[in-house]
Amino acid sequence: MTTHPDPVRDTPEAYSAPSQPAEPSLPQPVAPTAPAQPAPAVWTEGVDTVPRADGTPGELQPYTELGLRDDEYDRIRQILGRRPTQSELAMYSIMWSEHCSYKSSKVHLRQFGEKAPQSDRLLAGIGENAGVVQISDELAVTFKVESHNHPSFVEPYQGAATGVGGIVRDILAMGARPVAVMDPLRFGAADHPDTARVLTGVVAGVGGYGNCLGLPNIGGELVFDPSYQGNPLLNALCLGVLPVSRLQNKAAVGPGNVVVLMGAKTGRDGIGGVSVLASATFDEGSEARRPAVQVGDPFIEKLLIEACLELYDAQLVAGIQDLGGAGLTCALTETAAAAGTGMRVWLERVPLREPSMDPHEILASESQERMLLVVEPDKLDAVLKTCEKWGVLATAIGEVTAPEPDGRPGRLLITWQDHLVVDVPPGSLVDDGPVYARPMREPADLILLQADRAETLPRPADPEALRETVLRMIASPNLADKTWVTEQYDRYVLGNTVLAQPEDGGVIRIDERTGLGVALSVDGNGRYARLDPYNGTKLALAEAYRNVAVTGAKPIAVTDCLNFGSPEDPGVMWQFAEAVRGLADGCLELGIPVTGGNVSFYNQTGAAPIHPTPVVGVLGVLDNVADRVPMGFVPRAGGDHDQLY
Amino acid sequence: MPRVVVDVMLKPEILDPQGQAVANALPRLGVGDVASVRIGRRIEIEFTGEPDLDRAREIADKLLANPVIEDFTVRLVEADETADARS
Amino acid sequence: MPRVVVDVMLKPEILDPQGQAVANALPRLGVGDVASVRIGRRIEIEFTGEPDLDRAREIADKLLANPVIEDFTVRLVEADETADARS
Amino acid sequence: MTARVGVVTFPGSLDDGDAARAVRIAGAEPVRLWHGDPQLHGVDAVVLPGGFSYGDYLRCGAIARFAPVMETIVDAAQGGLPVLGICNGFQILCEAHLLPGALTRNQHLHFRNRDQVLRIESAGTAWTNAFQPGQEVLIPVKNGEGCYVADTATLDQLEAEGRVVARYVGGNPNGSQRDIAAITNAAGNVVGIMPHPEHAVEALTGPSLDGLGFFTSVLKHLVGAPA
Ligand SMILES: Nc1ncnc2c1ncn2[C@@H]1O[C@H](COP(=O)(O)OP(=O)(O)O)[C@@H](O)[C@H]1O
Repeated sequence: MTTHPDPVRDTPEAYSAPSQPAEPSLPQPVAPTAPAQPAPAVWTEGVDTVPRADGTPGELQPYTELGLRDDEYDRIRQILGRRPTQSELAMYSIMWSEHCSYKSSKVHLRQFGEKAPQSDRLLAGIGENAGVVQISDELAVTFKVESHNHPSFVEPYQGAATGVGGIVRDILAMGARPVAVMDPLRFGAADHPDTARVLTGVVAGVGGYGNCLGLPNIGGELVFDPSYQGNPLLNALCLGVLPVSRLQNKAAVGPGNVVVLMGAKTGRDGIGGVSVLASATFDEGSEARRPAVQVGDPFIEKLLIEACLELYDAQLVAGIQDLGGAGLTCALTETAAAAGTGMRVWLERVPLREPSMDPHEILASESQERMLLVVEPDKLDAVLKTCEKWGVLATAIGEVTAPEPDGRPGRLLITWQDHLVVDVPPGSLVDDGPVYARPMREPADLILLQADRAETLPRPADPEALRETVLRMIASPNLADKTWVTEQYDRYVLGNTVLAQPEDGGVIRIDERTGLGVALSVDGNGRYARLDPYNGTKLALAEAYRNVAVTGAKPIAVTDCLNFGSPEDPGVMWQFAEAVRGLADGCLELGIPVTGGNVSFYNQTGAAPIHPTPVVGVLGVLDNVADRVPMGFVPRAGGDHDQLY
Repeated sequence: MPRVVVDVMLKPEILDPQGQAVANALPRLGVGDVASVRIGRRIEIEFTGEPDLDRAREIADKLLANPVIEDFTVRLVEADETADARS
Repeated sequence: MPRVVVDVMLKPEILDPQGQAVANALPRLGVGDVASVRIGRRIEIEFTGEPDLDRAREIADKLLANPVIEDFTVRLVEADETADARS
Repeated sequence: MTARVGVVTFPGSLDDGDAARAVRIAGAEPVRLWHGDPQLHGVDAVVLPGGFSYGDYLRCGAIARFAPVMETIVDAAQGGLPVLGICNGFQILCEAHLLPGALTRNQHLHFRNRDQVLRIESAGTAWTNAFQPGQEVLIPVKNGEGCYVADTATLDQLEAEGRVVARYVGGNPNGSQRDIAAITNAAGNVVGIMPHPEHAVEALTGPSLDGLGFFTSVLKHLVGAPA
């Protein structure tokens, strides 16, 4: 469906690695306090419309500040045959950001598909909101791990909370009821003052949101390492369950169908967040970016879940997509592009929290707890009624339109109070973003690091030294009891948690009748990956696989969250490429597919990247959870214990 | 003894789920004429000696308010406003 | 437009762990002259028409405060005190 | 006739399904009640489940108290209908003044989930008659605002009238006054409990089966009660 030549640059020399936009020279369009104005003053007089863009081809646009390169901007002009409007520019900058377009990672991630073993269980795979795996004739599960690293550093509680909220909506969008969460975490040194701020905030946020949604937390990781000091990692995994027949699709099918926005009102949350927070490194400028933080409302999300599930069961939904990092922009373009249809949207119909918002702000807003539905016109009333029952706002904001007569995909037309502000081919934002084969080079210090082998470390030679070593290990925060964290999470809610902390893998009962259930584990080892990203990633996979297998489950699917530094650093890019290769090879060897995941780049402080941290989640099936194998030996009543010597 | 009161409110553009939930509940109490409800924190600080506004401002900035999402005001209040005048 | 502000504080005899936690953290910030910290809620109500103190008192009594553990005060505040005067 | 036990779902209720399951395992028929429907549909008893009704914003249970179903429940409870409030349900019962006192923020300020030993202090209520007085049971706690407070006179009265139903043993998880985990009204038909008996009804998913006693108690109570 690509309507434009693939802009992949094969030769590294073909481009100079772009530097991330330095400190913007123009006022940054990210602070809600100073409403976003990524435009010269003339625009403030009114809305920048398509006709106006046609008539003012030479107008200066702040695309650099929005993270777009010269050639990317040129491509937008070429696609549109004119300069983009302010709204269109915002949309392209978001959709073509690293976070949304996977422009640096795409060429590598292809291996997951190419090397994936055949699986007839896979109902939805990479490219969907989350992979869906069939586990019985009637039932399927879906799971995915995602990052919310940068927001969790800026505002730990809300960053973590909305991280959980976001992954839960991905799972919900597949037609599943979310049934469990996990949270792999990385922090700086345990005794660093800022760790006290970030750790407590993140844990409270994960708990605050997950507990309030009623999702048991069945595992995670807690690792301290100075490499994460200025860039902690909050990865969140969600597991969902669905009847196979309830699988949902994001495609905005059926011209004439109604486009419904459901959930919270739209405010100035996180405007610019996606292009700035998720893709930029932290430096002195991060202070100014702070207001881009979103605030979550788990209560609304809980209602959203119940309302959506009721809509699915009543077969009222033709297509559905969650609103995530890129808000309406992403949801509108992805749903239309997936169906090849067009869309007509009346933007002033979007319920606003702040009436003064401009069209491009509405399109870029990252307000949480929203979903986009595509609904057949005669089902609209029933949809609105269900939403009302659950106290969830739902508003018809647009209509699906037909593809072009010649069979080409339709266009996305957005008006704002009768002014045409967007007229784009939706696929150009979703599928035709830039793709880079970035230069890669093994980090220069790797040889030295690898030469410094464990064998050269002094070994405890006498009981005293041994004692010393044991004490040091026991005192390590990375080996210490995790109860302080896990006690803040509800593990019992929903009544199906068979294994959770401190077990190696979590086990959830899926079907009360048959005992069918799944086991899950997430693991990663940044230090190992730093020394050898290829094998370090395989190790993470192997650990998660083992942790699932020892519960008695058969591992069947993989999800991953790849946390790395800047892709513009050839050393980081090499680590990334090696990690992907390792995971793809490992999955091939073990015979299980990667079903989905997430890439998080720009995890670094200044020029110093975090340890490459691929986090791997493995899911396994237990035909009967009663047969699960717990970590400890369970004493039998009557004292007739099995003994092991 | 006068005290220092620090009022911490979410910045106007930040979502206030608490206030929202209360506003939504009001019609059930038969209240229909409320346009908006915002909920924040009120912190009363008593000093051992003279109340110290600057000190209070510093505490508010560092500890009581989260500058990422909240604004605050600091003011002196006579003891009776805070304690006795409650209905 | 003036708003109604409802201040809700725990009754003096009820333990306030949050205030306690803040008070305990102060010495670490180098603040030694604070005798006590109490943390309550500040609720700003905007009416569609004229601000209605009686109505606000009723809402406070029924919903905003729990009389078992909390006291409240209700007062009118000019818009600029609540919004702009924040430091 | 199997007893019919209503389980209320408020927006934000989370443990409603678990409470219904516990009712079923105990041998009764769970009947789901909706917050917006004032009818009780002829149920013999009601469980107000755990969760975050209305997001638990403002104060836990403060908004749920005004749900249409609560008005009916308050009347019925005053007329003797057995009502069990678990966690958020306990908070709602206090806010609705069916039980004295209030539940406040945990003293340590964290949400805490752990398996907790309780001592049943009163086996005379509609929800605890299957236990022996003094019996210790293991049941999960999980709450952020589970610290029970009341003025001294109320606490003394609760003690004197035997209305402290359960106490925390081996560590108080939230700072509750006098280690109180559960209380009852004067008639013994309304019980509020902070820990979650509905999470201790299956060997596979709970730390014990001790929670079942609360649900079998009400069945015993209903059989014994005059029709
Ligand atoms: N952030 C977290 N959230 C939830 N559970 C966690 C978290 N961190 C650790 N855990 C859980 O605590 C237990 C112990 O963790 P850990 O010591 O890392 O296990 P192991 O060393 O066996 O891999 C495991 O069950 C793990 O899932």
